[in-house]
Amino acid sequence: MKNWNDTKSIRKDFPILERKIDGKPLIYFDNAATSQKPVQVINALTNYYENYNSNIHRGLHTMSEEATLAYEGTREKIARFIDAPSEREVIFTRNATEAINIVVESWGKHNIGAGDEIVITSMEHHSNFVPWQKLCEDKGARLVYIEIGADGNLDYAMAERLITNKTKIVAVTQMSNVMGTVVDLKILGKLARLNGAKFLVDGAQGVPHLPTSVREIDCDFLVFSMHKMLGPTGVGVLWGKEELLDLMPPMLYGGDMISSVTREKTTVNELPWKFEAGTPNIADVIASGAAIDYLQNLGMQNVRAHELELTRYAMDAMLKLPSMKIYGPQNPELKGGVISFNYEGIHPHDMGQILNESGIAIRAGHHCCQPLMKTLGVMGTARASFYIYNTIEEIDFFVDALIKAEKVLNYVACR
Amino acid sequence: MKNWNDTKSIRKDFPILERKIDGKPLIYFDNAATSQKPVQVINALTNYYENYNSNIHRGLHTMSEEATLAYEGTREKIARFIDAPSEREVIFTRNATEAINIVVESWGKHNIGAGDEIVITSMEHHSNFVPWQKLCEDKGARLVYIEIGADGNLDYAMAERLITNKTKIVAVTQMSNVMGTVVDLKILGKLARLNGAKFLVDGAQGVPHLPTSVREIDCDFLVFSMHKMLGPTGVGVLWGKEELLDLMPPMLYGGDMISSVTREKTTVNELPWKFEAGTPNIADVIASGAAIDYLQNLGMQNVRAHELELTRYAMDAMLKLPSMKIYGPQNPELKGGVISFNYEGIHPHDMGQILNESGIAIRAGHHCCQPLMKTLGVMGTARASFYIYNTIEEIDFFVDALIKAEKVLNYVACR
Amino acid sequence: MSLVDDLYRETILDHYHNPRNRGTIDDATVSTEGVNPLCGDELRLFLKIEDGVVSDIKLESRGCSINTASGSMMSELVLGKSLADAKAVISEFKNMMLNKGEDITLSEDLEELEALQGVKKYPVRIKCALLPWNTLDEGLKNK
Amino acid sequence: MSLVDDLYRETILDHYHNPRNRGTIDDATVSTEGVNPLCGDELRLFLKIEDGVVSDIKLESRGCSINTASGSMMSELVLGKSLADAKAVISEFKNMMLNKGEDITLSEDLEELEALQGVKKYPVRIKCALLPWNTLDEGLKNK
Ligand SMILES: Cc1ncc(COP(=O)(O)O)c(C=O)c1O
Ligand SMILES: Cc1ncc(COP(=O)(O)O)c(C=O)c1O
Repeated sequence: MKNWNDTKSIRKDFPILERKIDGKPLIYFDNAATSQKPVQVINALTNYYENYNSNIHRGLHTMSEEATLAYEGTREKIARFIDAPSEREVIFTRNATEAINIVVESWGKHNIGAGDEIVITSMEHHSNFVPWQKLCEDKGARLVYIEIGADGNLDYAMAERLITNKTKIVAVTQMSNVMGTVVDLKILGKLARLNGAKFLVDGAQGVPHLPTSVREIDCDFLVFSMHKMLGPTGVGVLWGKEELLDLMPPMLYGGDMISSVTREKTTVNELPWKFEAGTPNIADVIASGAAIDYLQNLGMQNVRAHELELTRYAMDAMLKLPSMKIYGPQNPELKGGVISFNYEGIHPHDMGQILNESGIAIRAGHHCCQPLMKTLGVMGTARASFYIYNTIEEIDFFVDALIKAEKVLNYVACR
Repeated sequence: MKNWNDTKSIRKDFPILERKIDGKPLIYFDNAATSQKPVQVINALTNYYENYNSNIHRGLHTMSEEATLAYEGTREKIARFIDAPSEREVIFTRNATEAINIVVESWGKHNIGAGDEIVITSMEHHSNFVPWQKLCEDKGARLVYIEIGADGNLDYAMAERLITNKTKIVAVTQMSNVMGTVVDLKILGKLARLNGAKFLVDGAQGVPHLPTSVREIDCDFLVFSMHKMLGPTGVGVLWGKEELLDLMPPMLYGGDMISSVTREKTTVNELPWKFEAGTPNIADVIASGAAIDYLQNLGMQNVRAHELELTRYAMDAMLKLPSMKIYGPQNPELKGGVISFNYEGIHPHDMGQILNESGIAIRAGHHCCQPLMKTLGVMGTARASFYIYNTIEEIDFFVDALIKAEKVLNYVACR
Repeated sequence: MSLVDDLYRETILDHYHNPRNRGTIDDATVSTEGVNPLCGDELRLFLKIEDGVVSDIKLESRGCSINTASGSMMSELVLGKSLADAKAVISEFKNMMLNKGEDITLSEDLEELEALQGVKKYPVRIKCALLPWNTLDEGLKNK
Repeated sequence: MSLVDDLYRETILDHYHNPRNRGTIDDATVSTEGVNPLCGDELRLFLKIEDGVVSDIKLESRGCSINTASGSMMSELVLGKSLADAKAVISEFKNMMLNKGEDITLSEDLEELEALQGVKKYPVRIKCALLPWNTLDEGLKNK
């Protein structure tokens, strides 16, 4: 049950929300860049380092066994969280970016050739764009873009035309990190399936904010980053279908990813460890388990509902301001809690800087989506993005600060 | 000034040393696998998450600037710690293993061809073995091994014969993680230089325990892992000479490693960021700075002196036991604080398990060095490894426990 | 429970100190090798299968107490058994070792194997106990 | 000090709202483009160099206040200067912005630029202030 009191008690779990910026209470609206962490996650880290820090997998001593159990325990939690058939399909990486690179390197290099096509959207994050662009360059393949329609939504009619039997993989974001646009993965997945293409979902923005089931989506790969969903920095996830991962060679070689090594021949370990070379980020993977527990407890439906409420309220209030432009779908139902905007005459840099004076943290710039900026015809945008601990009151304060921003820049003119 | 009181006060900084294993005080002798963390490092983590957690590099708000400064500050600390000419040469990875893979992928693939030779030693960790073995397989190059002599030391006369103008790179460990053997890097470096080969040093064991200067060693690449030197899990370092790194293409593509992206063309960022794709492990990099400070404060000469004292004492006591075999150099001056041993008739697994009953954590097995195990003619060894917080008393206790181990296994026979 | 009760019981130590059916078979009909990737322990297994019966079995290894004892017990239990019976023993044992819940009671003739049940408290050692059985399983594949 | 004192001083806002030398030069002898990789801001710079003198300069950009003001001030200061003098101005300005220590006093004719010194408190914005200057530097390379 989600209600106003919940948000208050949620806020108590996040020590950073006590922070003051130049004496003003922090309003953290930069959640699409990274989320804040609850005390449960921070405690999981300190508890690990204070009580059972140890290298894993081959240790016979008590702490090593405890650490191994906790590390592999997070894998099981994540498998359940995304509704994966098996935890053997869950691979820990540094971030979503590395996860995509593994697919490009270990699947793409062996399955994409000259003349093949890779379909993405025009709103991909650089992480789901540059690796594919590079692969296309190397292989003589073609990168094909599903564009955004006039309504700010993805153009699904165009998707239907572009996804053909030349398409080898469709790689799309679950939610735009710039405009919040939620992509209808079922449509794209079906088109991919119909044309014999693989289907990769960049869940860096989607998994933290929307209920996500790989079985429902029916995708082949899903990637995401724990730091955007209450977890620590340094942990990403690559989920892939077992039969695909089984055929893929490792990207990195070294300790832990082997099952036997001689001067003559090395045999690769089984899934998921064959993709985890060297000492993993043990502590942060374990703490990621606490992040998953936290979200699981709240319920992802409730997370979504809370963010929708905030987004609707914020868009209404913002659009009352003269010369306010909000990019992407104008209907909050079609987007996550990410609002990219420009205020006529105020460059996003200045907007970000001035809001910071009021303790409000937003992001300004290209948001690692330069191709999308070009499509939108802007240099950059200002972006406010919400999460479970944000409140309506914070949005009121934010909208007031927007109005004040104009005054600062027109300082001279106004005197 | 290093004295007995110092170790006592050092121990106070490590909360985990209060841990009891089955009611017995923990004796942590598994430091070659991973080290424990002082409260200063743990506090750096919680301080980050409680006060300024934020994504870095492009943020205009206060916390983003604070996080960026702290993250880049660790880079400068590390550059100073290994005496690197510039912090632009310090690249953050997940671990030492990934760092070696970057060299293999971004340098090796473009500089090693059929008939070329790569020289390593027979005591390399899988992480400095398997990637080169794979590269040789792919390129038709040859992996050449400097063997261990009868004295347990590296055979430098053999090195002189093996490093020739066919050699493209010499890649060796600074210190064996099995036997503690310290490698004379100056000799090997000179041989590499003389033959126009590059020189990579695997400092995963060396950097945490020995004073290390890349300028003195005169190497081209140095890799190490922060988790073995008081830092958190999830941070490795690749140091390389700027002129080499500048020529190397990135291994991973995505956000943060680019300077501009269009549909037509992507331009790669400058050093060091071109090798750091996606959101880095911000918190752990920042906490790694606290680990470096801690070691810097102690002084690496003092760290080495303390470990030498422990190692000498332990070897003397252990060798008094009948049927005790210690592998590698018998002179403690020639090795780090790592003692691999076998006790006649007791398999290392059983040894590790039985010592654990006394609260003693050692490691047993092949230590990710299967080729070396073959050379030594064993299935595995038991390994005790020391660090700054270990004491002579712990070693006394350990030696007593060794004697008791035999009794457990001969239980029936002894009745 | 102590380590001695869990892991180093009399039965296990007896088999460890006096492993049965150690050695090689020159005219083996099947020979397989097994490796424990975690520790590198290797095992060579020789079988003579005549008229669908395991008429001889020998093991060569330098493993730990658990590995050695487990292999020794196994060799006694499958020697002379039909292939079908041998496979049944394997699956009963594996089931016991991989079952995460309560202790399991084995059929009467396999009672001795229950001594290995204590190993389950030490997850890393489970692989030691399983190595001979997995190797045998491999050897009997397609038989 | 407040944001207004550091960043949005009168001089800066004046140049921001009324940027000097905005536009393009059709018969430019030099034209270069600059990008701020952190935010994507782009800048096009046109120069007419005659007899070793910057006889015309125009900028086209849609940058932030700092970027725009910095470019506008720069254009005024180098217009009519010899190449050598223009380069001296560039290096004096860059030196001021990249110096991490105390505030720096500029030569008298560059005094106005000191208004940008407050930007140094906002590391990310330094690149905004530098973009026009780096672009000019690029344009004058080998000249
Ligand atoms: C000599 C040596 N090299 C490389 C490594 C690999 O380090 P990591 O697992 O942190 O990548 C280790 C760690 O076990 C080591 O001891
Ligand atoms: C849609 C999208 N994809 C990928 C990424 C990359 O995530 P990371 O930087 O954690 O690798 C991000 C994060 O900014 C994102 O928003």
